[in-house]
Amino acid sequence: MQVRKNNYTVNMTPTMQVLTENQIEAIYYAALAVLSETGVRVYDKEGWDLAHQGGAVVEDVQADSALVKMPSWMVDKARATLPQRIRVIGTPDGDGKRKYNMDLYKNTMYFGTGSDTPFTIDPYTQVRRRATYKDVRNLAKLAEALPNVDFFMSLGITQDTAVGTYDRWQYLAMLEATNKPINITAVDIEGLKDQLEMAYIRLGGKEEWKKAPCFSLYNEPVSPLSHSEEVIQKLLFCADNDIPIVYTPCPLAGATAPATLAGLMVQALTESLFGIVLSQLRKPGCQVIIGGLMSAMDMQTAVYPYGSPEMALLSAGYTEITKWMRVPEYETAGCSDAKCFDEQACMEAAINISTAAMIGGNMIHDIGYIEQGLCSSPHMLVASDEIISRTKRILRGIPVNADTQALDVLDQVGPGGHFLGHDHTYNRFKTENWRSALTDRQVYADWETSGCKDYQQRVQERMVEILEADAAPLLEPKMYQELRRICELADARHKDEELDVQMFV
Amino acid sequence: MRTNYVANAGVRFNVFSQDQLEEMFNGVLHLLMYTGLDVKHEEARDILAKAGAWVDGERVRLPSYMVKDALRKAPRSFTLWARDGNPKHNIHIGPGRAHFGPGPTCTHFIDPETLERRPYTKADVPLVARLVDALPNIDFCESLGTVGDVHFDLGALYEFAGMFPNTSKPIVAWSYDKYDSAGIHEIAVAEAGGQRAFEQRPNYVHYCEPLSPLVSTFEAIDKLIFAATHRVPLVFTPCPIAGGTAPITGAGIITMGAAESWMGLTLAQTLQPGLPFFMGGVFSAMDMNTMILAYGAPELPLYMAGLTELAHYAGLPLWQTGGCTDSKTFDGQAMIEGAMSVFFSALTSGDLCHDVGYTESAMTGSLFQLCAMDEAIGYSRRIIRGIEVDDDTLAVDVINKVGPNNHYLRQPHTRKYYKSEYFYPKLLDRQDFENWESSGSLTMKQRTVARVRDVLATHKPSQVKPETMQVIEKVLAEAEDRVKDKK
Amino acid sequence: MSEILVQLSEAIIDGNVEDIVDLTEEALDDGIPAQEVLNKGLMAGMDHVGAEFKAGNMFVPEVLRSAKAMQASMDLLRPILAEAGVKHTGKLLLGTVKGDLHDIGKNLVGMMAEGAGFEVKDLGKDITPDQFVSAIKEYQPDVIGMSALLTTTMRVMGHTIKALEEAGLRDRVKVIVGGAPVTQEFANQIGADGYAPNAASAAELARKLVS
Amino acid sequence: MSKLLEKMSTAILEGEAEKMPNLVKKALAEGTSAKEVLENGLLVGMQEVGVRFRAGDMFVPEVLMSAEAMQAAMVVLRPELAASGHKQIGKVVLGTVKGDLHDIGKNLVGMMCEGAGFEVVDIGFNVEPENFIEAIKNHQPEVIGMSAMLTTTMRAMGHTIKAIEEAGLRDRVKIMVGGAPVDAEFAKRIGADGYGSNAPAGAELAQKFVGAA
Repeated sequence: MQVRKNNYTVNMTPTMQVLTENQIEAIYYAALAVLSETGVRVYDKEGWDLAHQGGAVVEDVQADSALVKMPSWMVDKARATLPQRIRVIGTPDGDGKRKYNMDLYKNTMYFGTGSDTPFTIDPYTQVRRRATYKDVRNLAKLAEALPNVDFFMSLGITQDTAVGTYDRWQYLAMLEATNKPINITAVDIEGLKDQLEMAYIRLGGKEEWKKAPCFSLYNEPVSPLSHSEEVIQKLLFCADNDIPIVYTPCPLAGATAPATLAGLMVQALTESLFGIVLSQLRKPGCQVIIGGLMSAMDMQTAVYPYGSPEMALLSAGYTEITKWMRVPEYETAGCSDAKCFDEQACMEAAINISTAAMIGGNMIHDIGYIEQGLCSSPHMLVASDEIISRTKRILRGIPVNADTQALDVLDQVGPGGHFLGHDHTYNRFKTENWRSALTDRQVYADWETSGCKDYQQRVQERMVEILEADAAPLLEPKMYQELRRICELADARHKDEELDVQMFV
Repeated sequence: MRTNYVANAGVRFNVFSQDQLEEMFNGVLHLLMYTGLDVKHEEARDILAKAGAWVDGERVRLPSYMVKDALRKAPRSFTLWARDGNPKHNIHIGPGRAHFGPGPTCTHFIDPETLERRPYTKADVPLVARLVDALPNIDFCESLGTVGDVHFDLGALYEFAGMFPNTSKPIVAWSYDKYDSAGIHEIAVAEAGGQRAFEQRPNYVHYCEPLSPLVSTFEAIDKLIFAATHRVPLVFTPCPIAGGTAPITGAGIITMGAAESWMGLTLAQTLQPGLPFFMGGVFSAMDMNTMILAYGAPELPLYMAGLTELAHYAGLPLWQTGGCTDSKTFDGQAMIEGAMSVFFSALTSGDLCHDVGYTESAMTGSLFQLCAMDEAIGYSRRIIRGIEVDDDTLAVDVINKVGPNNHYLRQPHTRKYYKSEYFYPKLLDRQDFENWESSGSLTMKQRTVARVRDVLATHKPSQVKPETMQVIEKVLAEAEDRVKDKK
Repeated sequence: MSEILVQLSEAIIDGNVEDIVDLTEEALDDGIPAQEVLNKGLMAGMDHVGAEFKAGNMFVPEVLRSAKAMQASMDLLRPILAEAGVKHTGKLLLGTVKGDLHDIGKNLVGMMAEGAGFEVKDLGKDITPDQFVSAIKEYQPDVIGMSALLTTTMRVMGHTIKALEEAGLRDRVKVIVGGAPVTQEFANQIGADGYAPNAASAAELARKLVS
Repeated sequence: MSKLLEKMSTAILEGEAEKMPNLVKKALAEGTSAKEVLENGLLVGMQEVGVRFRAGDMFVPEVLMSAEAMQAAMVVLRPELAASGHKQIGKVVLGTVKGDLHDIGKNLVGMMCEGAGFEVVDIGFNVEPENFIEAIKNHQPEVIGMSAMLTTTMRAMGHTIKAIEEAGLRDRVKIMVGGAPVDAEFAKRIGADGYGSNAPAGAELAQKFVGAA
């Protein structure tokens, strides 16, 4: 009796495909055409000089910018040195272990939050207001506790700190509450330097960073086809200092990108390819993650929708392109256009998390966003964690073998019997069947007895429970003081800038 | 000009590989041949025995050639027709097409006025049918409830009588027994213009449900025989519960449920070769604490997707499931569960996806859930249309024309595509915060309630022929007469 | 409390069917009265199981394991208890009504009730009103439990209660009903004594009705 | 109202820019005053556009086509209005502030303002405070609109207002601000005259400032 199958293919997970390889190639080569024939505008002289030295054509040089056209061979050359695998590992816990590992390459998948929303929903009053330091720390604490959140971004701008230096304070707030890998933002190059210094302190030195960085940097060129001075300077700094860069445009179909989804992907890819080439010119092997937030303008309200089906579809399609290129991908999901955490937020997140999980971007960000990315919601974060867990159950697929097909069990139980008492059930029910405390499955009478709580109320209770749970501080007082000092020094350097300090709260 | 080029028309999705499907298929044949089913209908056993089945008491085992023969006879593509000939309401069953509709037999209903949960009544049937008729992404009709305020034997008949004049979308008709079936058929045939006309353009589908594990009940088979002999397209849909009435594993429940369907298929094709036949139904897991069949579990979309692939591999259309929830109310859970199941259902192109609008694990029907799911279906349909890639959509020329740091709002290219490329929601709100606030800070629940009430107040479905109305009255009167002595 | 009784109740909680017979024998050999083995060992374990199940920490397959362990031990204890003249909590007669072939819920109620100390007689499924009537005459139960999973069959529970009345048996038994489409309201309507939304509360309800 | 004016407002609604110059010329030739053409023809159409857009019955590209039609009419009408001494609706200077390259929102406001009959001067993105001041001096606008998409750049709006004050120009213009992270409270804090939460709101605000709405 042969027990092992031969010449037999198994789907280990469900598979989803938006584009064929031919279609991916059509988009890729179109992007090469745009990069070499239309070019991109670069608002940084160091940037266009570097491109020029590397072989690019530089035209229409103005005081602040130049048009850069890159022949396709430059892309081929850059891709040869571009890392196909990037690791980001979180900060050490009490035992000095860095346990949250993101190993970004073709088929791995990690979920994380979005960043830098001006507003947040207060966890207790549930009213929308400007985000503060404490909010970021609270949201990081939630992320630390939620098992399906793998990395964190500052779900709010700390607007009770100085505007010119808030990035350091945000980073401090995050370090206070989570050891998970972080994708930081930086106000400017100075803010990036400060945060890198903080990371060195937190890790215990530059050598530890070299083993694996504990953060990546979010860096956003402006669509269509423009790369600002800040963005270029950050890119070059990251290349020099082994910081993984998320080089991610946010094109909007019909407004800042062609109206067609394929056209938008061509443009987005052109924008990212420029970043890839420039980074490899500066330092071969420089770690770049591409992707972005892509959606279509809502032509009725003129907003940038974060919960649209086009967003889900573009994210999925673009991920396939990056997988084909073997560049780590920065996808989008878990976000909504709803103005509060309501049924719409849940519906949009359910579908866009499903598509993201089925396609599998390496870093899937923007969990916890509502209101078109302008507001963060702790409820949305908690709910998304549960939705991710649901989709992971689906990702486990349906294994087919003698054991799972259970023909012998069926024969034993026979017509009219039941499987509840069978060993086959007893041994598997906890792994086969997904359950969650947030999802109610009581019969009506029991649900009534337990207070008729709806999902939003249960999410609220779970969120408060996590926030109020005792947790040992992640930072020793001395470490906290050291990190805080960098923030304060930054504030001191900026203290004369009017309107900058305490602008909002 | 491109050569040697393959494109996806829409998004592709697979749970099983071809090898796995072949193995699943053969597992079903094995089960039917060696374990078999109990068929609790003597006439059916005789028919099957004559056709080659091995009958041993109630147990019926089918040699594989019989099942394969039945599969070959059953059509993969056919049309379900709108009773009024409205081409927009016809359903073309075939590869790559997913259609959606409500489910039957909930005991309770969310009152559209008070929003309270209460028993389902006769007066609710036309409301469901009218909403179905109006919603753009709902394609067929079921009643979302069991009529509780008529004689207990006549619920199904009143359901059909209430739905038929209130929507011209094809109806999937549930019934208690073959007497109901006959009454329902008489109404449908009257509108079609005779049995022959009905056979050519069937305007409803008959629904039967065998019992898991592995039992073909008397009623299910009796109704199947009626449908087959009258050439009514048939849904034969078991409702196995993984870990309860089916093996706990996905491959096990699908194998068993398919065997239950194919017993019905074999009988139906023996009686009426070529009868349109949907295998089905609701495959999900038991919640091992509350013991409910979990209509919102992630196992449901997963198992249904696997089942769909098996059905299509075998060449049959599928009676899919989605848009349903275990939630007791219109909340985030209801949306997450409903949206995920319709999304996966759309991805797999399960041919008729039912139970849209179920809440409370199929105990309560909700127009609001139905209306919200209409939006989720539209949303999902946009995604599964995929991304078109050709020279015009790649837009290299347009990008070149616009160049860096400009915009596309005034481009003819934008004007050409902005309506067809994007989904425009009806319930999902995309205003900015200030506008949303000044328009009343409405949640999706409030907007959904408003939309349902608006549709119910304004939508007018096409009318049935006057003669049909007379037949409906006659059928109901005869039925009342039949049961008047039964308490 | 004796170590062995603790082990017995743990074996019940863990559903340890393999060891429970040995443990029961050991306890009896130690001279612990059968009544105490039942109450302080087995029932203590089942009480815990019931509570954990209700709290959502234990699951049906585990409860069934526990019930199976309980059964294995009871097979040993039952003759000794009968000899000692110890009375059961009560007798429970169960059946799924005519037309309905679903019986998982009912089976589970049976197992839970056994765990609660009832002697359970399960008539099976597709049971006519007449069959219920003659079974009551034969087994003299304290409680009868009826189950229906279909909206189409739940009305048969009403017919059965009517048949009990007509047979003059209604006062001799308490009637409880359950099943997915059944509600408290429906139970009142057909004149049942109680309704339970799930298996654990059905066993509890039965216990309440006989105490 | 004359048939011609009705045709004109319909043409605006339908976004038929190519028809507009002739329609306006014809109306003027028939003796309709420039003021009447503007108020009873063009603006009637644009008001309907606004109503339909807010109701979700018109889409951005359609609104922009209407705005283009309005512009095409204004090219012919503007000299006539000036000649008849009739006050034009007004002039708006728009810019995205220093450090910010995002200008799609600002562009939209511009197009909407043009649709409302304004003359729009767009001074682009990454605009220094000095350039705003220069634009006020050169173009003499009634309204200044500033946009910022980033939290880091929105403070530059405050700097710009300050610079305008210091240049002694603050009383000569109304200032409106907008952009994703901006809200009414912030607008008040930095001393702006108003805040528009989206492009149509921006255009409406500009109209309010000049007393045209």
